Formats: sequence, C-alpha cells, structure tokens
Amino acid sequence: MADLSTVEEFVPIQQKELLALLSTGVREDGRKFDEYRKVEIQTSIYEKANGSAMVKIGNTVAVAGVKAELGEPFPDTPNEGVLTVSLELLPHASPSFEPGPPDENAVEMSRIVDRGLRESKAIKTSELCVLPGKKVWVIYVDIYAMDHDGNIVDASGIAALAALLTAKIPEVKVEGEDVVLLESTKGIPMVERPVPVTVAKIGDYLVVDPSLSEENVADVRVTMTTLESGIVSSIQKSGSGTLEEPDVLKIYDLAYEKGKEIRSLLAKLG
Amino acid sequence: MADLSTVEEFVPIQQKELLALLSTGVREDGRKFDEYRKVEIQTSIYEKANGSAMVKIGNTVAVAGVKAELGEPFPDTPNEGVLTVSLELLPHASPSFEPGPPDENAVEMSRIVDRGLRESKAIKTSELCVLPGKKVWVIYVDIYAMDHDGNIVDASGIAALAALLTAKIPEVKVEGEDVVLLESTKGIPMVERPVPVTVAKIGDYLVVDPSLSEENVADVRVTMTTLESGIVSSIQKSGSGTLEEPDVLKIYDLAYEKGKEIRSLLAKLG
Amino acid sequence: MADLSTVEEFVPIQQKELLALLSTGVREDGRKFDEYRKVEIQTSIYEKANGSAMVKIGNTVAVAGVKAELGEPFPDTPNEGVLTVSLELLPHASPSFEPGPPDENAVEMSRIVDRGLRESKAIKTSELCVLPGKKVWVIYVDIYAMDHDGNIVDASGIAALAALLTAKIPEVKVEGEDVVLLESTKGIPMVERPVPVTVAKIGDYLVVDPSLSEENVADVRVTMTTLESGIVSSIQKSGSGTLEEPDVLKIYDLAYEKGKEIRSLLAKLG
Amino acid sequence: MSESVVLITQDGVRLDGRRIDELRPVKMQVGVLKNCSGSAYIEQGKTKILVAVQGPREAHPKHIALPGRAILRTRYHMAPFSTDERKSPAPSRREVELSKVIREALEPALFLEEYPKTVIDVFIEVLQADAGTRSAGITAASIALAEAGIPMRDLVTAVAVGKVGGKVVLDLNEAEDEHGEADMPIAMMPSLNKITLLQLNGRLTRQELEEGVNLVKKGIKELYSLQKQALRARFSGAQVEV
Amino acid sequence: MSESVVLITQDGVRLDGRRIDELRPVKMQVGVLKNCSGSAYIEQGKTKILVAVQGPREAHPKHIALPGRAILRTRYHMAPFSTDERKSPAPSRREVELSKVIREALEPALFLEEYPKTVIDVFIEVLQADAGTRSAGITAASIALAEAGIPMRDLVTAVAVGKVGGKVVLDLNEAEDEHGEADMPIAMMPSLNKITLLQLNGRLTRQELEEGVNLVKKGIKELYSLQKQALRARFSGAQVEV
Amino acid sequence: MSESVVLITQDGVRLDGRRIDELRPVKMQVGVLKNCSGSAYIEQGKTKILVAVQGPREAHPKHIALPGRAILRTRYHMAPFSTDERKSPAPSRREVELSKVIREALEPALFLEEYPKTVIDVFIEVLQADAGTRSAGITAASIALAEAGIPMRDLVTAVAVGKVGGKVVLDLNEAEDEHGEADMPIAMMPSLNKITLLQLNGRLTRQELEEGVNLVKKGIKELYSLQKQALRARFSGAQVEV
Repeated sequence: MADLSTVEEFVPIQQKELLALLSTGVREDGRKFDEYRKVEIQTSIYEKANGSAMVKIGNTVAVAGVKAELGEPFPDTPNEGVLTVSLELLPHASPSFEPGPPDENAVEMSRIVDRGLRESKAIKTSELCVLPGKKVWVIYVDIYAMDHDGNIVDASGIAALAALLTAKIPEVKVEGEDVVLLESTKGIPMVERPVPVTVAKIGDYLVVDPSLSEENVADVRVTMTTLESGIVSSIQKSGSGTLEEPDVLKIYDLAYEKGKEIRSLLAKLG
Repeated sequence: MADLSTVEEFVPIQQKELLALLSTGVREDGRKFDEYRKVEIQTSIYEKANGSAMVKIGNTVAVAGVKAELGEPFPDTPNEGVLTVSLELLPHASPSFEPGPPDENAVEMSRIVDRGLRESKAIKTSELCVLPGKKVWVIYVDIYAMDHDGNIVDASGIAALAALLTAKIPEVKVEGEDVVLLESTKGIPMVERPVPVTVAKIGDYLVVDPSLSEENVADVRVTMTTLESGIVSSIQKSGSGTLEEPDVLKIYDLAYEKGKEIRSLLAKLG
Repeated sequence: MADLSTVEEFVPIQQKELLALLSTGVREDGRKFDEYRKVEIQTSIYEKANGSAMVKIGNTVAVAGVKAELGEPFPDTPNEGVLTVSLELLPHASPSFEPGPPDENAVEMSRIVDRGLRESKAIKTSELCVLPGKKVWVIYVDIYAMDHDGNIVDASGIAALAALLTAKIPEVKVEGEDVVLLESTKGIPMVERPVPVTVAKIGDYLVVDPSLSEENVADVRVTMTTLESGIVSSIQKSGSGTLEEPDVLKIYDLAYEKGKEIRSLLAKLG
Repeated sequence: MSESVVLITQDGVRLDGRRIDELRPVKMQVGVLKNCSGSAYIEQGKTKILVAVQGPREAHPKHIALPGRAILRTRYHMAPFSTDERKSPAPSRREVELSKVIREALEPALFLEEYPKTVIDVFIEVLQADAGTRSAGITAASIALAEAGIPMRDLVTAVAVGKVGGKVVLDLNEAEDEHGEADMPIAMMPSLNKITLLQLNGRLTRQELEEGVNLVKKGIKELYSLQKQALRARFSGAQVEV
Repeated sequence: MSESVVLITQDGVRLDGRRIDELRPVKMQVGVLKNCSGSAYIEQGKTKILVAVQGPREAHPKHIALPGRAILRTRYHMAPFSTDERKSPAPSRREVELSKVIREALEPALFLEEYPKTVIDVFIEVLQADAGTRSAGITAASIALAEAGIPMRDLVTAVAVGKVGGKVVLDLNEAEDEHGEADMPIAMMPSLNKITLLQLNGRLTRQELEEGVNLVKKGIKELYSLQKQALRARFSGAQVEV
Repeated sequence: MSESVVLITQDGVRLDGRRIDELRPVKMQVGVLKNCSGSAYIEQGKTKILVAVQGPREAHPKHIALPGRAILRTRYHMAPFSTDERKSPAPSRREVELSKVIREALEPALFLEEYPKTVIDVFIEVLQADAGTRSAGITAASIALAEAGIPMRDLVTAVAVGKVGGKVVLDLNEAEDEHGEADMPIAMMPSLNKITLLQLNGRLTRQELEEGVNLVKKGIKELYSLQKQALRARFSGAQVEV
C-alpha cells in the first residue's frame, strides 16, 4: 500500500526504517532478500507418535506429531485413507497467542499446510486403505508452533512433511472382516515432497522467509508450495495488502529455488 | 401494560404517537387493523434444495430451503420420517441481528413454525418411512430471515409451508436392506396447510401483521396457526405484556380469517 | 500462609477474628475442631431416577440422582460397566455460582467424588456387564449442590454414595444378542462405602467439615476419602495455601474417624 | 398421541382418578434455601421443582445494565435425572424457549423500575418432570420473587388445560400430555385477570379454545390461594424445609 | 479430480457450452435489502449469493475499537440448503479461512481511516453454491460497500481461473472444480491493476500460472463493468428486488 | 490395576531396573524459548514437557485484574500426539482439574502482591506423557517462573510416590501407574518444607501414607538440586536448546 499517498502517514515508524534499510539491499538481520535463515530438522523426537519432527528456522520453532489410527473412510472415497492436519499456535510461542481453539490465523495456516500436502497428492492415500469402505488409516498431523520469530507457516509445513516422511505405521493382516496389527512397521506412502516457502512484500521489496519484525511491517505474505517437478500445488496470499501482477512469478521463482534447498535437507533424513 | 398508571411515564414517545394514531382507527402505514400487508410467494428458487420458497410480506423477506436425506428414525417412532425446522436471523436482515448460533428469539420462532407443522400433523410422516426402524426421510427445513420489517414469524412459517408444498424428493426402491434412489421424484405428503398469523397488541388495540415499528412498541404479539377446518394447532404469546381474556378469541378470529387469505395464495402454487 | 510475615498485612479482617476465636478452642458456630455438623440423609426422593438422595450437612444441601442405561463399554474394559459422575453447582446454592457448564471448582469436586468411588473399587463393575463387549450398564450419577453453606464436596460425595446404595436397576434377560429388561429390579453391586471428609486449615488450626465462613478464610482444604478398613482411596488438597508434613496424618485421622460416623448413618438406609 | 389408552372414562374420570376440572395434589413451600434472596419448592403431582431468586444485584458485565429498570433473567432447566431417559445437562432448544416465555410471563407482574441498573435472576430447576413443568415453575417462581421482597402488581399463577380423549381437562399429567390431543399452558395475574403466558401445542377448535380459557381460571384460582397460603406460612415464621 | 468426464472438447468447448475464456452468465443487483447499510445479490451460473453491509457503526464491545480507523469484519457463510448435501450451519474451518482472505481482499480498497472507532460488517451468505463462491462473494461485497457509501480506492472484482482437461480456463463451475486439476481464485482492484486475493488449490506449472494470471484479467474486466452497471442502476433509482 | 505383570522383584528392582527410591533419568533446561518471559523443558523418563511463562502483563479483559496482586493463571494441556491413543486437543475435565491444582501448588511460592493489576500465565504443554506429568510440569514451571524474574519464596518441586506390587516406590512410570495400586503426587517448597500439592488416586493404608510422604522428600531433594543447577546453567550464559 506504500504507493498510495493517503496511507503514507499511517506507515508505522518501524516500517519506514526497515524500508530505508531494504533500499540499501540489506535486511534487518543482515540477510540478502533471497536468503533463507538456517533450517534445522530433527525427526523421531517423540516415541509415542508414529512420526515426529522439530523444525527450526532461525529462532522459529515448530514441531509436528503424526498419529495413525484405523478408522472409517469418507463415504465418497471408500478406498482411500484420511489425512487430517491441524495447527495450534502455542501460547508459548508469542505473547500475542491465546490458548484455546484455533483462531483464523491458525486455521488458515493449517489449511495451507493441508492443501500443500493434499493437492500435490503427496500421500498415496489408496495405499492407506485396509478394508475397502470399512477400515482405512486415518493420519493425524498435529503441528505446534512453539516459538514465533516469523514464518511459522514454512516451519509448520516442513515439520509436517518431515514427520510424515519418517513416520512408521504398523503393517496389518486382514482376516475376513478382522484387521490384525503386526509388530512390523512400514512408512507412509509418500510420492511427493511439497515444500511451502513464504515471501513477504514490504513496500516494493520481496523478501524470502520473513522474520517476525519483517512480518510485522509487511503488507502481504505469499506462501507457495512447490514440488520437485516445479509444479506449484498451493498458493496463499495473506495480509491486507496488494500484489503487482509480476510479483506472482517472482515469488514463484523464489519459492521454487528455496524449496529445492529445503528438499535437499529433507533428503538427508533417509 | 398501558393501563397501569405507574408505568405511564415509561411509555416511549413513539408508542404514544402510535396510540394516538390508532385511536383514530388508522395504522402508521395506512392499513386497517385487520389488514395484512401484500404477500408475495416465489417457490423453487434454489435448484440444489429439494424445495425452496421466498416469502415477502411488505418489506419483510424470509426464505426457506428444504433438504431431504435418508437417515435413521427416532427409536420411539421407528416408522416415521423426521422433521427438523431451524431458523436463522441473518445479520443482513437488521442491524440488531448478530451472526452466530440462534438466540432465544430465533429459537422461539423456529419452534413456533415447527409446532405449527408438527402439531397439526401437516406431514404424513408415516409415508416418509423407507425401511421401518432403519431408514426414513429426514426433512430439514432451514429458514432464513433476510430482511426484517416486522412479522418475521409469519413470513418464516409461510415460506416453510410453501417450500414443503412444492418440494420434490426422489422415489426409492427397496431391495432387501438396500435403498436405491430413483430418478423420478414425488412430493412430500402434506395433508394440512397450517398458516401462522401474528397479531400485535398495542395499548388496547389488536393489529394484524405488525410492521417493525409496530412491533417495537407492541406490548404483546400472539401467533396462532390455524388449519382450513378452523382448528388452531399452535399458539404463542410473545413479549412482556398482558392479554385480556376476550383477546384470545378475537385473535383467533383474526388469525383464522387471514389464514384463509394466505391459504388461497398457497393454493395457486399448484 | 499465616506464618509468612510478608503476607501478614493481607490477612483479611474476618480471618483475624476467626483465628482469635480458634485460639480459644472454639469455632464460630460453637463446634469443636473435630465436630461435624448434623448430617441428614433422605433417599429415594425422585421416582424417575433409579436412585436418589438428599444430604444436608447443617444448611448445606446436595442431592444426587442415579440413572442407569444400557450402553457400550469402553474398548479397554469390555466386561465392565461404566460410571459417570458429574456435579453442578446450582445457581440456587450461592450468589457466587453462575449457571452454565461446570467451572473448575465443579469439575474438581466431581472428580474427587468420582475418584473416591472409582479408586476404592466401591462398585463391582464386572457385575454391570450384560453382553461382554457390547452392552453394559452405564451408571450416571448427577449431583446438584443446592444450598452452599460450606463443604459441598462431602455433601456431594455422601449423596452420591447414598443414591448408589439405594438405587434399583432392572434385572435383564439375555437372549442371544437381545437384552430384555424385566420388571424385577436389583441393587447396584456396591462392595465399599467410600466417605469423603474435608478438613480445612485456618492458620495453624485444622477444623473438620468447614462452614462457608470458615471456607472463605481457610488457607487450604483437604478432602480424604476413607473406607471401613482404614484405607484411604483419594486425597485432594485444594486452595492456594500450604500444609506441614505432620498435617497429612492428622487429617487422615480426622477423616477416618468422621468417615466412620457417617458410614454408620448410611448403614441405617438398609 | 394415540388413543389406544383410555385416558378418560365416559363418566369423566381420568386415569389417576381425577375429575375433568381437578388439579393434581399440590404442595408449595417458600423459603426452602438459605443462600439466595428467595426460594420456593413445588410439587404438582409427580412434578417437582425448586426455584431460587438471586438479586436484585449489580449487573455483570456492567454494560448489560439498564439505567431505568432491573433486568429480569430466567433460567428454566431440567435435571439430568428428572426424566425417564437421562437428559443431557446442556440446555436444549426447548429449555431456551421456555426460559423466554417464563420470563415474559413473570415480567408484567414486577415493578422492575424500582431497581435500576440491577439484575434479578430466577432459576427454575425441574427435579422431576411429569408434565406442567413450565406452569408449576411460574407458580413457584412468583412466590420466590415475593419472598425475595420484589414488589409485584400481583402474583403470577399458571396451569395447563388440555384436550384428552376428546374432552377439555385441567392440569395434564405426563400420560395425558403424551397421549392427549392438546396442551395449553396459561399464566395469569389472578386478581388483575390478565393473561401473561399463553401457548398451545396440539389441536383445538374455537369452542375448545374458549372452554379451555374458562376452565383454566378455576385451576388458577385454587393455585393462587395455595400460593398465598405458602407465603403466609413463610412469613408467620413456620419452619420450612426443602 | 478424475479425468473420466470429458470436461472440455478438443475444440475448447466446455461441458456447459462455454469457451475457455468465457464467464458464466452473471446477474448483479445492488440495494436488494432495506434494513442494512448496503446490499447486493449476485448470480454467477448457479452460484447465488446475498451480501449485506452493516455499518460503519459503533464497535461492540468497545475495547475492540481502533482509534485511527474502522475495523472491517467479514463473514462468509453457506446456507444449509446451498449444497448437494445439507451443510451444517456451524462455521466450518473452510468458512473461517475464506472469511479471512475475503476480508484481506476487500480491505486494501477501503479508506478505513475515515471511520475511526467504528466497525463495518460485511455478511456474505451463499444461498446456492456451484463453485466460485468466494470470488462472486467479493465481487458482490464490493458493490454492497459502495452502496453503503464507504469511500473506496477502487472496486474489488474477483473470479477464478483453473485447469480443466489440461487447459487453463476461466470461471470454473462445480463440475469443473471437482473434476479439474486446479482452481485459482484471484481478486483485483481493476483500475489500479493490483491483486488483493490470490489462492491456488491444485497443480499448475509455472507457465500455467502465468497463463492463469493473464486469463483472469479478461474475466475481471467484464465483471468490473457489470459491477459499475449495477451501481448505476441502483443510483439511477431503478427498482431492484431480491 | 491388575497384578499379572510383575512390576517389582523380591529384591525391590523395578521393571525399568530402578530401585524403590530411585528417580527416572531427569533432564531440565531453562530458557529454551525466545518469545516468552521464561521457559523450561523437562524430561523425566519418557515424559517430556515444555513450559512457558508469559507476563507479568496487563490483565485482559481489564475487569479481571486485582488491585492488590497479580493473577496467576495456569494451563496444563496435553499434545494430541503425546499419548498412546491420539488425544483430542479440546481440554478434558482432567486437564481442567490439573490446571487448578497446579496453580494452587505454585501460588504459595510467588510474591504476587508485587505485580498488582497484572496477569502471569504459566503454560504447561505435555509433549509426551509417561506418568508424572503434573509433577514434572510443576517442577519445570517453577524454574520457568524463576527465569521470568518473578520473585519467589522458594522453588516448587514435585514428584509422585505410589504403591506398586505392594511396595511404596518413588516416581512411577506409566506401566507402574497403570498396573500399580496407588499414585500420590506431592509438591513442596523444599527449603521451607511445606506441601503445596497433595493428591492421591488409589488405595493406601495409614502406614503407607506415612511412608509415601517420607519417600517423596528424597525425590524432591534430588529434583530441587537439579532445578538449581538448570537455573545456574541458564544464568551463567550456557547455550540452551529445546
């Protein structure tokens, strides 16, 4: 909104300072516009979950826990497992988060992560069917934002992906209508690695992986989830600002590039 | 409460003016005491609903949508279909309506409409049974008050009735325990046309079909639902005022008379 | 907290007066420290409940209603009946109680009563199994605190126990997969009589069965549920104060002694 | 509403032995609770109800307060153990509606303008439900309000009439309510002869409607005198118990 | 998203006979309700939506008010009878999300700073859902805001593009949405050429993304002129009806 | 609570190899989060808990504030993935109760009167539950409060004793909790020798009760020294990580 003269006077002081800095090509924490913070991924941190991961992007921390349970399929997809993603913004993560049922921000972010996984067809849900029409694996992905220093959505999406990639579910034996859980385990059938990358627009500048102080002054954030092939499987503009038309492809290019880097980290999880 | 001297001073100024006008035999909008506003009924306005209707009473607008789904009967009526009526006061309809779960006014009005239909045995629920004890038609009537210029309850009740009268549900074929929905449709078995008519008491005057400004100053509203035969199948006094004993039959007579007029409009729906 | 000098000044005036009185060995209502108020128990007061009881402790009144319904067992205890205890602090009981879903105090108290019954294995839940894995008796104990003059938790626990001890549930005949309820009834299989007794700590004094004014100034309340054998089956410290180590056994001795007295009243119920 | 049960004989004797115009046995007590402003307990047949009044007291949150008068709030609620099948404690739509019409039945009797900025709460708890709970609740609530010292134009007294086995009868019990043809609860300020609650579920002709309104007045007259008796007992200092 | 249905022929003709770059039939009316500040009704194919604006009005509760500007609140909600299977009236997670992105699509167009301490409510009710409900809701909301007299930088206009049978097409209907490969709703301030909403569900290549953004502008241009026409009809005093 | 599993041998060795009076392996870290006033992470056996303190900060809504002291709020909550079967994220009655007793266990240690009109929030999130979560939560919460700079009379330290295979033992794990005969969590201010939390589920004789209270002190002493060590590590500037 920075080009609208009437709004000029409402630009908060921090934004002015940040813009001045950005005009010199530098970000507040010294990063380049297209530079992601250091990403750390730990997996299998909770033994009681089928899969789990903690992702740190700088000081931002998210964990994801995967629980798999046998349940009923949806009537319109009787031969497919079910994926359920939810995100809680823990009150630990920020003085501005309240405990309780998810607010619109938590709902939006969990739906971005969910869509990234679902629309990319990352999970071969047909292989999660145990007894057609009766028993399928229901995969719960519960994400916790634990420390909020900006860009929770990427941390959440990467944590969800890492937890899913390393999760183990029991093998089963079907005897008539009965399902027996075996001791042996197998992975969740993942055929894609959809990685969300968020770009913030501050004034006219696009910066990747915004920090908390950048988010606080950004006009808009856009999260794009891309696949190895270059396909984009989910886009979400968030925030009450605007984009120029050429921004769309610029953001795509940033998201795809950074997605590749993160995907290479995930490859090391084995 | 107008006859209680202690309350005199609390009578709002509008009520005084309205009473002065009523004492000359005229209503604020020029109607006679027993004159209903113009009623318009449109049906089959939403293709995805099994039945639908929009009713306008002057500037008051309500729509009703009927959805029929196969479901389980109640344990104590295993051979009867199920009727479920609910009413939402859309925030569109009035600056005083809040979005969200129905408040006591919406609950009361939907229960008046519900009782009018149910107690009159308007629907032959036994004909909605498909597989005794297992599958019956569940008929949802969802009513939306869209524009509130007084007397929402009549508009809602008439819309519900019009939607039910013109609804089409699939014919079914029962094969053992399986129910097959056919392409052909039939109507909902309606044997009565219960029409709610509301009368407001303002001071000592009874006026039919109150407008919003009349409702705002009325001591009491009474809704009576009558059938062609003259039977009254539901009564509800609403509002913190009182009635004299003779009012009951006076209101009945007004409700029955106006109910006949509205029933003749409904007859034209075919 | 009375021994912490920094808090001294915050001790409310009533507590000071009460402490002065207690230092002379007397309680505000003339009772001795280890004296329980008069307990009255009436049972079978509601014909529609399977069991019911009203307990008065002085002016404190609680009622409990027991309803037994056939339902499904929990998956991990397929051969055992289900016990469900809940407590509502009726707004009748105190100007400080709000209507609506139970607050943390009501939840805590119902869980104390529940644990007293459950952990003592008072009910032989295996005898409440009707069709293993499919149908068991579900026993609902709904407790109402009706008048709050202190020590609701004991009144509630005793009322629950009295209602259970005198409840009658139908005998059943199992024919294949069908369960037929017979006209004849039997009692709920109770093998223990767990009685909760509450002791308040005010300053350094321990007083049994606190009145409302004692509760209002007490640092801590401790409820211990004991059995005839002397076994303690539930303890709960409540309130933001502290206990000294020796208090634990002192309270136990009070609770066991008073529990015996109350158990002898219950024995008279037959 | 099947007629297979004979609810009333040719001679006008009902299942429980009552005549057409006969109330069920009624017991009322005022002042049964200590920690509220007013209270009453009523038994009408097997229906058992406990009512408490809290207030007038300061409105919370403050913004709900009205400058010129007290707010009356009512809560009609049924205990989980009050019905044949256990009732969920969450308020049903029926309870929401009844709370509203009961409030509107009591409000005309109260001089709410005497307590500006306050709230008066009336809590009606149905401990056992055997028909006629809203009317018995109103009857008890008005004497609980009187005990609380709220000035009133008149008591409010309520009872239902109904149609059973083709006849208009007074004060339905549960079997009559379930298998009968109509249920019409009415509340009045008896001395002022004003109706403050009027509802009907069921089917009545114009003539039955008229009959019903006449019959209900007999029941209300009897209940009114029991209300006054209960209040006298309370204020003459007689011992009362829940 | 199975391809068993042929959604588009070799010649680029879609199931409902439309060309790739063709909107569904659109009908818009402004001022259809009397008891709100502004209102609009839109039909886009079988999608039918009613929008009302209430406000600017005093914020309730007061503590939510902002000293320097109005708060914009939006509610996107689907009627229970709007979908093939009855929708529960409780707001779904999808409705929560759409309410948020719609608010953020409208907000850049509004001079909210002209109404400090107030609230402006936009209520979007989907009466029949046949794809494209969020974009049609935005299109209608912005003309309802205009009718309410809220000053705006530009209207906001929205429509979806998608990928169906391998082709990028304009304004999906429900069958195309369900069986197609991608759905990308976009909102713009057309004169200012700024994007205010951008979402994608589905799978697109970089090139398809580019194509989509270009195609959407054609649809937005056409809808923009229909919006202006509807506003002119309203303010020229033409009779409008729901 | 079946005895079919041998939870403890004749020699007093438990399933996991511990002695009767032995704690599980414990790991504590202070200052693991950046965007809160204080934080701590604890592992006790397989139990894993993250605690954050937010505040003292202004009370919202304002009317909950107390003029003479801070309000302490606690939230004990279990992650959906923390248990063998997925836990619904909605707070259970158990979580409501534990939040209350934990608050009452911490409150006696705090000089709340130093922060009038404010709120101090303690958020205890159980990431993996393997028995002893409330006591580990309290132990971690008190060092998080210390990191947040809230002045305290003493730390609060908690651990459970229980009865397993007929013996009173320290610090139950999940198998012992499930199959044992009793679980008695206790919190103390160790230097002041005062009990701030005391609960029992299960069956104990008078003598076992006495034994339990004695045994618990040994565990609390050890945990207390670990708490102080964790605080020293934090304030000596050592690097800590979640």
